[in-house]
Amino acid sequence: MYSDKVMDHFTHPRNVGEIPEADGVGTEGNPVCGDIMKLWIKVEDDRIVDCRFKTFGCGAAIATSSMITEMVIGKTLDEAKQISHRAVADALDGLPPAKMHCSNLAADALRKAIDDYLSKKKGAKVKHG
Amino acid sequence: MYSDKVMDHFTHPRNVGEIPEADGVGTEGNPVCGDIMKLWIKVEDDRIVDCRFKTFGCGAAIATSSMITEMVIGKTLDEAKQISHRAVADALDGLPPAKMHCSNLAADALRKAIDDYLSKKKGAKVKHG
Amino acid sequence: MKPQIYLDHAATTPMRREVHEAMEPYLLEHYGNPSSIYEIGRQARKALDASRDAVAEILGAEAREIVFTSGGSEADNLAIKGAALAQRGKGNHIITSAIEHHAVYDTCRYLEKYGYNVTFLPVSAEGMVDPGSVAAAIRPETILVSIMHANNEIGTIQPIAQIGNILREKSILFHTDAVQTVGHVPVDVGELGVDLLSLSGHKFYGPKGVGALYIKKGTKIEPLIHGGAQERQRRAGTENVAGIVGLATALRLAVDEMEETAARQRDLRDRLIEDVLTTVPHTRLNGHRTQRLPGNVSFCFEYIEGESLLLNLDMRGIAASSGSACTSGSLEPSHVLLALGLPHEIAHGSLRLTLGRDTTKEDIDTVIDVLPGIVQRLREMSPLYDASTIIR
Amino acid sequence: MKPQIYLDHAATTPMRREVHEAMEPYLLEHYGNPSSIYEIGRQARKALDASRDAVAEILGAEAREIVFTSGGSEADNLAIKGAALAQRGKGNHIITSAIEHHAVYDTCRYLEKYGYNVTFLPVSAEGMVDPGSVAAAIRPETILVSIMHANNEIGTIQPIAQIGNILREKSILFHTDAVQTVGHVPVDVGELGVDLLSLSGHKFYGPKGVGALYIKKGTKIEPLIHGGAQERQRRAGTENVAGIVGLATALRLAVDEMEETAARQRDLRDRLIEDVLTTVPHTRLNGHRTQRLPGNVSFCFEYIEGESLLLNLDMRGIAASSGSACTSGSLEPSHVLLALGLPHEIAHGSLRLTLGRDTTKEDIDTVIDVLPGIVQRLREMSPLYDASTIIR
Ligand SMILES: Cc1ncc(COP(=O)(O)O)c(C=O)c1O
Ligand SMILES: Cc1ncc(COP(=O)(O)O)c(C=O)c1O
Repeated sequence: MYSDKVMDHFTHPRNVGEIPEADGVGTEGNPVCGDIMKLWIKVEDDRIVDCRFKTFGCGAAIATSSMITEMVIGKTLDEAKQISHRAVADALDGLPPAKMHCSNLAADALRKAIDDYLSKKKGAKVKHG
Repeated sequence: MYSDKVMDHFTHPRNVGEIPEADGVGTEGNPVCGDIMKLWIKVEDDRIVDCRFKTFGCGAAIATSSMITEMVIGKTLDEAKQISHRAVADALDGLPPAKMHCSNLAADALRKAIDDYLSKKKGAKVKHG
Repeated sequence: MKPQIYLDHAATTPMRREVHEAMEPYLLEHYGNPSSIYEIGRQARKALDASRDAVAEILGAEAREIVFTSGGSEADNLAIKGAALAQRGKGNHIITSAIEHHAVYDTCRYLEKYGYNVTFLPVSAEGMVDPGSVAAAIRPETILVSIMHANNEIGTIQPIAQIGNILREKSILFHTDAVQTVGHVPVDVGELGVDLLSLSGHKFYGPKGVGALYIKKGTKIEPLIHGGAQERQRRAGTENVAGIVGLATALRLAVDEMEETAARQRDLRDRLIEDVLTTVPHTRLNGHRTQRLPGNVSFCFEYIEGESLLLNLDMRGIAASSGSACTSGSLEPSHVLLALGLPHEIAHGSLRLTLGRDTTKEDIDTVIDVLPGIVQRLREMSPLYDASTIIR
Repeated sequence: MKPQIYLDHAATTPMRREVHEAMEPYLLEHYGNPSSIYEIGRQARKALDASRDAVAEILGAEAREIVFTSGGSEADNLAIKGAALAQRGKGNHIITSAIEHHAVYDTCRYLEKYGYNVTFLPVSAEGMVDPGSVAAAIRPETILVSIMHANNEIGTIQPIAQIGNILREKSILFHTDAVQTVGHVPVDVGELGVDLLSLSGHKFYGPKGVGALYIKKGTKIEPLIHGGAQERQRRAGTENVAGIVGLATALRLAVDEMEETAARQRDLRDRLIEDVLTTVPHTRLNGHRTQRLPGNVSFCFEYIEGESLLLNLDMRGIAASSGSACTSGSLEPSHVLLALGLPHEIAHGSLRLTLGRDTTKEDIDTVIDVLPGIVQRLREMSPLYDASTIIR
């Protein structure tokens, strides 16, 4: 059902956990649907230097979460924002059709984390400005 | 499906043929239903001394025809008339439920042959009387 | 005790050893439920997928257009009820023929009770449906046409592609019951121009109790069996994995050797037909002389009745049938033979001999040897015989 | 690769060798169509008759009250649609429960589209239907009650005989889906007081793709599959002879060893339940503590999701399921778990372990050994976990 890549990320998820003093946090999904993903980022010079996740969900949800953290670390915020749903699924050598929504969750959570970072930064600027 | 007795009478039917100068003839059934039975009797002193048949029909129709000729030869007309549908079937160790109507045909053809004989006799009497 | 000469391949066929071998692992080791996500379920799922691919490819279809069923009858019912119910909003008129298998015929009769109008098209004396009559029967409210590919009793092959052409531009669904043709003559859903096509495994040396329905993509159909999400929600129930594997294996084998088998059968068939027609007087061939299934021979012997003929043949080791095996429980003569215009008493005297891949020249010789005597003996017992020979 | 520990016997069971042996002759030598009158057809007919007698005797029924189908789903559909359509004149109200298998549940939903009104009775937190609620739901136009004998997900056994008593004097048909109980606990149609009862071969070590419906004599039912005259006109289609022989053989074997197997399974089941509940915090048992199938264990583990649990178990050689195998394709949590009153996120964390006749103490030990670690690991990955443990 799942590709070897999915199973690899599911079995050995990368970057599980929280970032205590994260610069941005994003949550996507809801427990009713059976998938929730929470993603923390650390940003330096507009570049994501660390990214961690916690996920409640199926194998695909865990694997896409893990995958996106790997894809995103080292990227600039602009590059990171451009990671599409499709790209996450492709990086995992595909997902079963019924599970495609899981790759949306991961990309959406990332976007929310970036937005969170940007709004905090703006808030900080405004305060200091 | 059929008892050994039915198959025996079907394979080696007794008394097949016509009686050229029969005292009575009876026909029952019709080709639309797929079963027609014709039965000839020879009567001496109110006793059936010979009985022959021709049948167009299924295995059960042929077997019941054969059976009834055996049952009837040597019987008085009164005895012969009392041969029931059930009795023919029983003498053959039973018939499949769907084939029970075939035993009716044989008994009914016999009754018609007897009636034919009786009405001819009456007619003869009337003529000569 | 095996009958020496089995000539009832249209009723059912002996399963091939290769088919049994292909099924066996799925009866025993790989017993998983294909809906399960663990390894043993995935094995079953893979076998299902591969079987679906194989059937689809052979029919010129896509895998997702194939729905596995419990046989030809279920496929026919699903096609007709499923299409009729799903099109309720569009119309209530169905066109079919007077010689369909009961699985189609009775289903249409049933729908009449629920407000559908059904036209049962007549056929020619050879059992042919005239494509023109299909065109003429179309009404604005026509939603479905169902014409069988080849008839199971008389073997006549219908001009399905021609009918398909007539229907192609119209928004009328076209179903064909191809239970007798799949695995025996080429069947390609595109060439036939059908939206729905039924087949059954045990008619081509596969297992009993498994069939399939081709449903062209985009075709709306209501399920017949509701429940689990199997078969893309079109047919619920834990899949008969071993049966499906058997069906696909049997179909592949049948198609691979189709040309050769069909040619051999046609030769034997034609010899049987000619020899019987010349040696047994008052005999008619049912069905079309050339547009017929390679293995089908169907006669009516006047003045005698079919069952007694069959019993006599069985005693000589020849297994055959009279009309459709499915209807042998009934007392009515076959609706197919009556639709050819045969009178009842002649229809009762029908004999169907259907050849298989193992049928030999010797088998046919034996039939030709034995049959005239049996017919003669029964005729001599028949009260219809004398009279008629005199009349003629 | 066989999973070392198969704990999904409610999804399907491995077929027994003895069953395969009983089937084999009917897959190969005795290939005749049971409707045929010649010897090889009669052999098949005899096997069919003997199988029907066996099934009938075990259920306390008469042979003619048994109709063979292609599985549990078809039996359920035939029972419900067949009874509903045949009673149209009498009324249009059906009573069922909120925890039926999809083959019943979806069929009832489907009938709603055709003018039937359906009451879906709620169940207790343990998944029990209250017989009083059945009595209370009866209306003058009620024609059918369908309550499953035991639930496939949570194992709760329903008070069918009590409901049967309530309905006994009324002219309301009573159907029970006994797919999970037949072959596992005693099932007698007379004691249960039912008119219709569904079963499926592959749930008791028989073949997939074959089932049966008990139809009490005198019960009017419209066929689901029209066509040939098989099964006394109640189910058309060439019979799956080998499958039917397999079903009957498997049922006989299951019933013969039922008492012993059930006792052994109950012990293992109770040990598994107790050990997991004590070693894994935030775990709930689904279903009734004692009125449950001998082999059924069903948990919800809070804060985690079922599929990832299953994948982890599969990697450790343990095959299990989350909710019904049939519904694993869907994203919605099981309607059965929701009907128990569980919130969605908890229903998502369900695990069903269903024991079989070969399940050993060692198997259960392994599960008890492995499961807590897997649950813990997934919880540590879950964003719901920390917060909630703090709240508690
Ligand atoms: C309670 C219940 N009813 C019906 C079914 C359907 O049976 P089948 O899969 O044989 O169609 C199942 C199993 O899937 C079941 O557990
Ligand atoms: C033309 C045709 N349609 C449908 C069927 C029904 O197929 P099955 O017996 O597999 O249900 C048959 C055979 O019995 C057939 O010959």
